[in-house]
Amino acid sequence: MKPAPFDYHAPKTLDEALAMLARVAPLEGRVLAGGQSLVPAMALRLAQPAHLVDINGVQGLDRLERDAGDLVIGARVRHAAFHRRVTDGPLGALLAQVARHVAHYPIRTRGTFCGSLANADPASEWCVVAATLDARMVAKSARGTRTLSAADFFQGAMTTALAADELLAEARLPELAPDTRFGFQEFSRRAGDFAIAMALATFRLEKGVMVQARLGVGGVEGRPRRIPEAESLLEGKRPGQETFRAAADAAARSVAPLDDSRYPAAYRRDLARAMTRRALEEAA
Amino acid sequence: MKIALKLDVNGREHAVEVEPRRTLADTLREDCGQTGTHIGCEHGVCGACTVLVDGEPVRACLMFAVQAAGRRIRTVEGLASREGGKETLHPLQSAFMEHHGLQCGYCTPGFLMLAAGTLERNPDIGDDELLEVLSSNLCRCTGYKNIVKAVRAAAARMRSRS
Amino acid sequence: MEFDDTLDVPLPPAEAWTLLLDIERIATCIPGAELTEVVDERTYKGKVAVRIGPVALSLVGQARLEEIDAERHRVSVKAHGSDPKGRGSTEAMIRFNLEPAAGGTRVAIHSDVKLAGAIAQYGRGSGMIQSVASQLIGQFGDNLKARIAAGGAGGQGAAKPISGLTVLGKAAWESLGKKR
Amino acid sequence: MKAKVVGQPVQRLEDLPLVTGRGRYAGDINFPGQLHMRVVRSSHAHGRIVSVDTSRARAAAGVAAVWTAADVAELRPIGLREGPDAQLDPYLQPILAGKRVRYVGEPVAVVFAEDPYRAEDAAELVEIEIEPLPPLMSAEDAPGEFDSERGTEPLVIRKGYGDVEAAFRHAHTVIELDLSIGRHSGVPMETRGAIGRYDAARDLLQMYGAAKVPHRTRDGIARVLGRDPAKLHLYEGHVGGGFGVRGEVYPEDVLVCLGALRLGRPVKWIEDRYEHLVATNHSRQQRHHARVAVDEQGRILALDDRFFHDQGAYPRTHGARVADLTTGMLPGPYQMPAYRVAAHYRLTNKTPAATYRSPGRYEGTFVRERLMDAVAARLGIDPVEVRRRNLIPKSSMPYRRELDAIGDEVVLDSGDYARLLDKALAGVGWDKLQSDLERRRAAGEAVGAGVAMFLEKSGLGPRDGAHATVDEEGGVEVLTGSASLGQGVETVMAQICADALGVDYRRIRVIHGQTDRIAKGIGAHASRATVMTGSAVHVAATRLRARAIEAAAGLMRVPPDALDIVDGKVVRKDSADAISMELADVAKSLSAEGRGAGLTAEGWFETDHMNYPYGVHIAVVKVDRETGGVRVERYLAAYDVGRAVNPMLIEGQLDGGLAQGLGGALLEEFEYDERGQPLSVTFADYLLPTVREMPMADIIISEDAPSPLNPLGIKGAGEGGVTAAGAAIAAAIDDAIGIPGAVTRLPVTPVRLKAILDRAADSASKQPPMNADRRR
Repeated sequence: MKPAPFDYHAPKTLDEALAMLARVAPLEGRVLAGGQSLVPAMALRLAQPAHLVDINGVQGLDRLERDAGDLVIGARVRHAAFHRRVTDGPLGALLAQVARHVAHYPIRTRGTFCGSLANADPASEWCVVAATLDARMVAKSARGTRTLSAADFFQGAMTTALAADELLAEARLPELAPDTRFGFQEFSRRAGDFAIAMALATFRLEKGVMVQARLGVGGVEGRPRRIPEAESLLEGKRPGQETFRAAADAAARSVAPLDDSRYPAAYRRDLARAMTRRALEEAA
Repeated sequence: MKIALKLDVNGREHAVEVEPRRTLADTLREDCGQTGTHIGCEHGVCGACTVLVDGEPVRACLMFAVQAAGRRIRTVEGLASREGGKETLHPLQSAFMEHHGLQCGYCTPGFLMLAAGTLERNPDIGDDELLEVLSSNLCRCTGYKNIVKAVRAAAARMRSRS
Repeated sequence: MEFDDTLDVPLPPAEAWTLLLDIERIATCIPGAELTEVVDERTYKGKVAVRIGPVALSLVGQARLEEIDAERHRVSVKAHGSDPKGRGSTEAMIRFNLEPAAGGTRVAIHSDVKLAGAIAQYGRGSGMIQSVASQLIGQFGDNLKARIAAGGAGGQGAAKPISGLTVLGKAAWESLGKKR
Repeated sequence: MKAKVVGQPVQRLEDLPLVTGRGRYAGDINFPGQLHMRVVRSSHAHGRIVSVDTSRARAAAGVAAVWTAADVAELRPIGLREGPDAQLDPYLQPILAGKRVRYVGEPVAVVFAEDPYRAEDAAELVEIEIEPLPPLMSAEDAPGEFDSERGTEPLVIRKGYGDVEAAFRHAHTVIELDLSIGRHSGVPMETRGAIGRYDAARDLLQMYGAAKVPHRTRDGIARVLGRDPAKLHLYEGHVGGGFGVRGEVYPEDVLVCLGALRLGRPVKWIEDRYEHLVATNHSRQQRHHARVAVDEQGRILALDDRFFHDQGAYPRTHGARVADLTTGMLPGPYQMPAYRVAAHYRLTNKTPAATYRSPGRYEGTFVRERLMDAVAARLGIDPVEVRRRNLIPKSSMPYRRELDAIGDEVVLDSGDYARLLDKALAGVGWDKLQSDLERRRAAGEAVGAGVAMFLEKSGLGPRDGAHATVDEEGGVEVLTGSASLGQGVETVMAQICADALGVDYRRIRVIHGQTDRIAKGIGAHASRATVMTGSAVHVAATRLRARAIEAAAGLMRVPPDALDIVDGKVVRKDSADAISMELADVAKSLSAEGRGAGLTAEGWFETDHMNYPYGVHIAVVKVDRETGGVRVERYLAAYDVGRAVNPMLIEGQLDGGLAQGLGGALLEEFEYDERGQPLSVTFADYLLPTVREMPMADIIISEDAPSPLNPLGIKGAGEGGVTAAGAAIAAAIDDAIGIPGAVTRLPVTPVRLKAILDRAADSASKQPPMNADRRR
């Protein structure tokens, strides 16, 4: 289980990195960030990139700060950075809670937030967060910079809108209103395993009713997404078992789950229902 | 094409020449002669190869040696302290022996480094968080009970010292 | 694994049928596909590039038209290919069934894909492979439409691996949805 | 007399090098100029080999050689450990497949290169063309074709006694179950490894990385190579766990040896984890159709079982041992007036299977205990009471069954089964537990408890020997033919020797796993080491003590019976502080006088029967009805080992065994698709329990029934933590969801449990079909 040979490039600046990426992208070149998903795929020789552009030494990509109402997360920011609350208020708390579900501690010390988004594994917790909170992804290449909405960015199982020569330089998460409530629930076989289903719910209460309700589901379909059919059932309603059940049923109805011998579609659908309801209960 | 680099392993510098694809785990074992770091799966799940890089536990099978140049690497061989010819075991090492926290010993270096990286940073770690951290590595012999006992005991000892 | 997809072709069945059997032209519409040799009027050699996340596969092999039923506009294609890097091989039996539909022809595609080797053994893979396969077919349909719209001008996406670059996610997910 | 260490939880002698990174496992062993071997494996489950093209691989950088079946044509296949077997020998696996492949992972070619990376690069260049054949994926399906002459059912094992037919005819109730045990295995944290080396000067072939049964493995490899076993030495270093699968002879062991012989350079092979999961022995998978006849009191009248043993593609070194043990041990701790079993040993296109910790008993205990629970449910008797009514009473010991297991007549040597059951129930506070669970169920929680009882076996004979020697520095060497897989053999042997001889156990060096040091050895398997080798060490150390005292008596001019040995000194019993003599000096004087071999003694132990430890498992689980997830809240394992040499190590054995038992009950399974492609080839897909899935189990080590068959009364303790885990978890889940007999298949995955719950919900919501019939 030894990786196939590749050429290694360790640029120091973003411009060097993008220039290098532009050069090697057509030659099966890839970005190496935390490497916690890529390197296993290489060890199994499923992935055999001819070039790796290691961005771990690139200055400026370790940004983790608030900027114009967003939390900006640079390409080098590791999962472990979120163990402590990175912002006061609900967003920091939400990220800290979700971080505990991301694989295991020694993986979190290497793996990066943006790397998870770019890998777009259906089971990725950060992808659900990005999709649910409508994160914006900033993709840079020698050709320029473009900003993508989560809805456009995530296209399918391990498939994103990123071009081969593009680097996901940073992700921008909108700050949450101080009174935002949230709940995150995930089901996996063992501690730290790939999630089979996840749900993230956020809402605020105004005069006792839910507003700005968001519900995102991950692991169930090929890509994480918000479920408008469920959100609409929450908006303007008082939090309560009945409402939550209705929203959970709507979520279960409207997903088109992945289907494989191990976890049939029907099972993933049931999990989507359970995780949704529990996330809502947790938030309330 | 091999790359020449210097690795700081347990405070000692090792000059090695490796292909970019060579993992840190293989380099520590084969090029630096530090075979205490074990290889159990090579795809980042079992944790037998866990070492500390700049104080943080990482999977040495998921890092390329070229990425470790200039970082401080600590392996199980560097866990005990040595003064003159005398070796003083790390509290974790003694605790694993006292509480029968190992049988075949293959996963032990990984667990020791995982726990060392965690406890040295935070000896006051809560029990639930401790179990979460220990769930990072696999052991096939002990059923974990004695590993947990040993790490708790070592944590207590490290707290009383600090 | 077996799965069904459909795609709509804005041509009457008779024309769609002729187009579908014009392999050398059709090939240019198959995402990531490259026709390398015409063995005989029924047998073709080529390769298909597929990407699932960091896994970029290139399957080299041949496809053969097994049954051609011009009466009922049915054709079945038997294909096999293997990855030169030893990551696996595939055998596929794909049946196309053309039927008149509003706005032209509906092509029902039944795929029976058998994989062997590393690509088949990645436990979490089969679900993802199916979804990517459906993305392929979705994109094939789009290329086909584009080509028809362009009046038979060169199809897009030829010899270009399916990936984040080339998949039109939405279409793919619609076709996924149609499976159930 | 000095305080005894046998029975004390003393610290292990093994640990220091292991916690300081100084262990020497197979992967840590290197020789100058060594080559690295990589095996090229079939990616098809069943097919004809059309061609194997090695030209590109041979031309690759750093490649020394590439072999296919044609290059190893002279090798015999690996034979059965117990010798030739007319029924199974025609089915043995070739070292490299030449005509057919029969499982994904079967070795087809082998590459020797300068380093492991290059070896793997070159292995990718070997082009194997295979014409696929339909794979046979279930042992229950009609047997297919192994080759042109043979089918896929090499043998059927039939055993039994008593009038089964009559029992069923006159039974008050007959219960029939269809039960399946999943395919899982030992999966030690260290993968297999072997280093072959040829010393031309002495015409000596050496293999490092031996484990479990080094002497048997030496003989096995020698047979394949057609070489005199005396010219083949095996060396056991540290071993990263075995659990039954490691240490058997595999094709790779033969290939490193042949490579070293032919290429004139040391050859190193380290299995990677993918290889381990497709190439190292699988185990367990069986499907049982079992019936039991009982009277109105729930007493068993007869057990009738027909099962299909999924052996995988070929017999391995154990032959049919697992199926045979299942048949021999199925009746367990219960009285069973009549018994009939038929084991269909069948080949499928999966990785070959063999023994894994508690072979045949994990499977059989699941079947038997599921039957007991079914009897309880059907007759409305408490599950604990049903077991109590059927247990073999202490007064019947020794208890002879008209049955054999692996050729050994089953005579249960000793036991007080009912007493251990009481201890276990008291240990969990059974009555309070029941009322707590009742309350929680009333509050809507799906919680429940299950009890399972089992019989183990250990101390398989016929004999083992050991040497004990005091050197002139007073150090003691105990030389054994045993093996260490990490379980603490050195400590246990040292404890036994220390008490018998009268020295500090820490002064004792225990040698094991070196075939050039001792001519014979049984290694460490089937919980034999402590019983057989331990008893031999006891005999040797007792003789050594006598020799030392006799020699010292002459030198000290006192009668031998006035002397004792304490802390390595020969002292006078009456006044320990008076004149004494160091064992070292006794040794010196003996060799000075040139008397015999110095201060040394040999001991042999023989037994004609196995002995039978027994146990009780109690599980408490919580089921998540929405996800099918199961959490094990509490677990108790009670085990009677006759006499505990080191309780700390035994508890460790039980804790560790339990983790493996729970893994097989809830998580671990080798899955395949319909084409025979394995789907559990990484640690992300083959799920070992982590600390988070494990309860902090309560362990009761009981010493009620010492074995009369050996001087120390010891019974083996290696397997009792595994045996009843599947059965206890199944019972607890039934109880938690309130559906008796719900669990019929292991492992109980969330998907399967959810399906059970959904089916129950459906049938509850539908009208009973009876009414529907009447309306027609």
